[in-house]
Order: sequence, then C-alpha cells, then structure tokens
Amino acid sequence: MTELTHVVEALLFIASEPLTVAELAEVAAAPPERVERALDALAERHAEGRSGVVVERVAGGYGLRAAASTTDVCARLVARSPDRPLSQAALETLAVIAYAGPLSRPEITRVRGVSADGAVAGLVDRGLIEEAGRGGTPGAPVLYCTTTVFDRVFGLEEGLASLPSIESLAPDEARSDALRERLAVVAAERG
Amino acid sequence: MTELTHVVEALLFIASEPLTVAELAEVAAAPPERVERALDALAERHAEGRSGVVVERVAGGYGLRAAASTTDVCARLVARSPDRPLSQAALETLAVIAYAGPLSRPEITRVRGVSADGAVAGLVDRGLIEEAGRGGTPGAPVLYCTTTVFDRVFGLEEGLASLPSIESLAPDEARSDALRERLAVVAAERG
Amino acid sequence: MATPSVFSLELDLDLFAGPFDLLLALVLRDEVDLAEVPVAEVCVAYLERLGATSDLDLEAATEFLVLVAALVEMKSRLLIPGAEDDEPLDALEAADELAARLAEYARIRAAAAWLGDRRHDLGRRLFRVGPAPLAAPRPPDREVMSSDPAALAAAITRLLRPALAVDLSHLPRRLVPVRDFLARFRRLLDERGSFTFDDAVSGLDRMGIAVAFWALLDLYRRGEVLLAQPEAFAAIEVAAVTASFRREAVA
Repeated sequence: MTELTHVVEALLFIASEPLTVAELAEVAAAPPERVERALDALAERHAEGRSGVVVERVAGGYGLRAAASTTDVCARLVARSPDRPLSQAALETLAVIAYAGPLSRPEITRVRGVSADGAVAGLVDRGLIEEAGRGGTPGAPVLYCTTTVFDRVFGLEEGLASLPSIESLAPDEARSDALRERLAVVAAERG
Repeated sequence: MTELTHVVEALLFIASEPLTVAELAEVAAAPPERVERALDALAERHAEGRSGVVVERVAGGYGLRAAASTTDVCARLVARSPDRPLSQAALETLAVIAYAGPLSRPEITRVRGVSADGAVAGLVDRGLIEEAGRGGTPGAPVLYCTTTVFDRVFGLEEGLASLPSIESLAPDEARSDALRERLAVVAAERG
Repeated sequence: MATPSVFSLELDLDLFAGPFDLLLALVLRDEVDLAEVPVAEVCVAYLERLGATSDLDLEAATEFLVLVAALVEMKSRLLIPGAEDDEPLDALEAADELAARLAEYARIRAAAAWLGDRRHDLGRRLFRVGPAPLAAPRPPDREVMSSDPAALAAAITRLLRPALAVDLSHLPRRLVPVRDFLARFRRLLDERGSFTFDDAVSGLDRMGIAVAFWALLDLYRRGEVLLAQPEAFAAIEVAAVTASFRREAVA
C-alpha cells in the first residue's frame, strides 16, 4: 500500500458523494495515472469477500459501500430503534425534503441556512429518506427523497399528496409567498 | 478476517455516529465478546500507517476516521468548512455547555457575563452543539447540548465522562474561598 | 491577529504592571486599592492593543466593555460613599455574588483552555458527518411508530419565519448631542454675557446634566468661557471670555 493509496482510501471514506479520478487527482495533488493505480490497489484490498467495505465504480466516479455479504445486518442497523424522537434539525430537514424534494444536501443546506449533512445522515440511518438519483448540476450531487417508511410513520395514506397543504399552514400571505419564493430559488438553482 | 469482522467494518462504515459494542452485538446478532474480538482485528487492519482509515474509540463507542497522515489532503476535500480555530468565546461557550448542559442561551450568558448568541450560532453551524428540547422556565427557551461530533473532535473516548473533572481544572478553589471571605469582610466594613 | 481578550491584556501602569486578570484579582483581594486604579489608562492600553489588530471580535470587545463598566461602577461606589443609589445593593450579598461568579467563570475558562489545548494536541480529526457515499441497503418492512404530519408542517413554517431581529428595546436610546448644549450655551453668553450652570440645566435629567457639563468643559477647553465656583457644591458661574481676551489667548 503506497501513501497515495491511503490518501485515496481516506478521501473516498470522508466524502459523502462518489469522487471522480480527476477530483481525487486534484485534491491529492497527484497525476491521474497514479490515482488510477491507487484505486486498483484499493479495489484489490476492498473486494467482496475480503472486506466489509468495497470500492464501487458508479456513474459519478468511485465510492465505498457496504459489502453485499453484510446487506442484511446493515438493513437491521437502519431498522433499529425508530422510537427516538426526531430532533428539530431532523424534522426541518425532513419537512424540506417532503415538501420540496428530491433535493441534494447543498440545496437543503441553502433552505435551512445551516449544514444539513448530519441531519441527512441521521434520516438515512432511520430509513426515512433515501437516495433518488443524481441532480443535473455540476458534480451531480445525490438527491434525497422520502421513503415508504416515512409515509407510514406519518400516516400519509396517499403519500406526499396527503401532506397538509402549505397554504393552509401559512394563511399569512407574506409567509406563503416567502415559501414559494424560497422554494422557487431552490428550484431555479436545480433547473 | 472473519465474517463478523467484515460485518462490524460495514456497520461502522455506514453508521453516521459511533456505535457501542452493545449496539453492534444486537444488530449483528453476535455475543459482545465476539464483537470485541472483531473490533480488535479491525483495529489491527485499520491502524495508523497501515490504512487510510483508522478505528477510533470515541463517545463510548467505536467509529472510523481518516488516518492522521491523510488529514491535510482530506481537509482540502472538505475545504468548504475550513478549520478556523475556535475563538475564546466559542471555547468558553462550549465548556459551559459540556460541563453544565443542556443549557439555554440566557443561562450560558449568565455564566459568561456576555451574550453567547453569536458563539452558540457558530457552534451549531459547526455541528459541535445541537438543540436538546426546551427548558421549563418561562418562555421555554431552547436548550443546547454537545454532539457526537464534539466528542469526536476532542477525542473523548467515553463522551462527556472523559472530560477532566471541573474540580481538577480549578486548583485554586481554596483561594477563591479565601477571596469570598475577604470580600465579605470588606463588604461588612463598608456596610 | 484576533481581538485581544481583556484577561491577557498586559498593563504597565505606575501602580501595577502585569496582566489585567491579575489586577482584577488583586483588587478583589483588596491588595490593590481600586480607588488608585487608573481605569482610563486601562482603556487606553486596551484600545492600543485593539488598534494593532486587523479584525474586530465583537465578543472579546464586549467582554472588555462589561468588565471595565463593572470596574467603573465599583470605583464610583468607592469614591462617592453614601451617594444616593437607585437600587441600594446589599454590599455583603453583592460581594458574595461577585466572588461566586468569578470563581465559576475561572473554572469555565480553565475548561475552555483544556478544550483548546486538547484540540491543538490531537490535530484535526476528520470523519464523515454526512451519509455514506453509496446507498445503504433498504430497510426491511417493519412496524413503525407513528408520527403526526402536523409536526412536519410546523417545521416548514418555522423555516419560513424571517430571522428574529435583535431586540434592543431594553437599551434606552438617550442621545443627547454635546453640540446642542454648545450652541445653547453660546447663545446664552451672547445674550447675557454670563449665566449660572444650575439655571441653565434645571429640569434636565441626570444624563442631560452630564452632557451639559461636558459641553461646559469643552467651552472652557476652547477658551470661550471662564468658570467660577465659590465653594464645593455652590452654583457654577459661567462668564464669556471677551473677544479681545480670546484673541490674545489664541495668539
């Protein structure tokens, strides 16, 4: 294992999004060919049957994921203790995704004003939100949407269509205008 | 590497927070002793100098983090949150919340003598503190407590229990008692 | 360089040389007489340090203001024994509370220092806060606890609420410009040649009188008035300096 292999491993581990060879090369300040060799060595080390975490090549680049052999146990982790109440940060993040999703983490952060990374991770842990493909913006960030578990937890018989309408929530005209404006900004950024 | 070691590795990888031996044992449906052996094997595999990702004991559980040798490069990846040093005000606010939390902003202000609002907002932004419900005092102010991120940033193996005792930090307790007596005498004289 | 903390402010006064927090401790232990502490010099020393820094940390600056204000208040109580007080303070209680709060704050500062050192010693520890880069396996079907969708509604309306403006209503705005009094006194002098200060400020509140007195001192500094007070607490007589005398003074 070269030093660069360790660096690439750490980068893939730290990132919440898959990384391209070009991104890895830029951040690690190394030639792309060396990064590719490091990825090969890493894929060797993190292969199915040899490790609990494997390197996977996806459209957006390279990322780490849990090995196939651990799927059932990982699912149990997600299913564990759903009874802890949701924090305010989690509830707000969930509301933004439910009303305006699918959204990427940077978009959620823009709406909330503070980083949503921790809240998103916690909601994924609980199975309330999940990946919904990738956005069209540069870097193709992962988009998140609510899950069927979410529908069941909140008793939404018709799914998101059963959410209380925003207008009924904010009878104050200024407020519902503000929401539309804010969501329009988000939508424009995405579009 | 046993199958259980792979499972534990995958669990630590996908979880967004450190996991305790008890949690790992429950989810993996394995006896705690075997989980501990798996953690040992994993720590061996993911040790500084041997891997880009290392096992750390933190917040009463176990988690994975980037190896020390890779932090400079990894910091470039997460450059949007540069490692600005914490200001004195931020450190003091953090100390108040860590030792006496959950606390509301007015309570923190009372201890420090100056407004804590700016410091609190900055610490929430950095993910070092979070909201922890509301207090029972009039106005039901939002209470703040430290997060697992706090435990990890400050390397607290057992979470807040790993903080040095407040008594050990103030060796001049006797002096402050003497000070109090002296002040009382002066006050009595001035009447 | 960040805004200096008042506690680490190094002072070099006739009375005392050392850090501000030591001075504070000595004052509280009665080892230094507060009446002798030149608070103005402490302020100047702090302002000089502030002038040498690039960015202003409002919180550190506020800390300084609060401490100096407390010092001034203590000193004024000392200098004017028995002066009438809006809220008479039980001196014993006040001393006790001050000592308790200083001790509590000292412990917090020690804890903050420990955290700062710890972070420095550990170096930067990086871990993932967001979700894993590739989807975790889907959860199996399971029983779930039910939640109220109204909580989601409340959460999104919270996000729509404009940020709270900082409430300053508890800080009374009492702007009494010095220049108003300068103009008023000059007019009086033009009309009458002299007046007594007490007459000129009768009916004003404390703040007004203080600013008026400042204006008076300013006129004196500029050489525009002569001041006379036969004895302590007697009326202050203000007289215009004649034009010819003023020209001489300026020349």
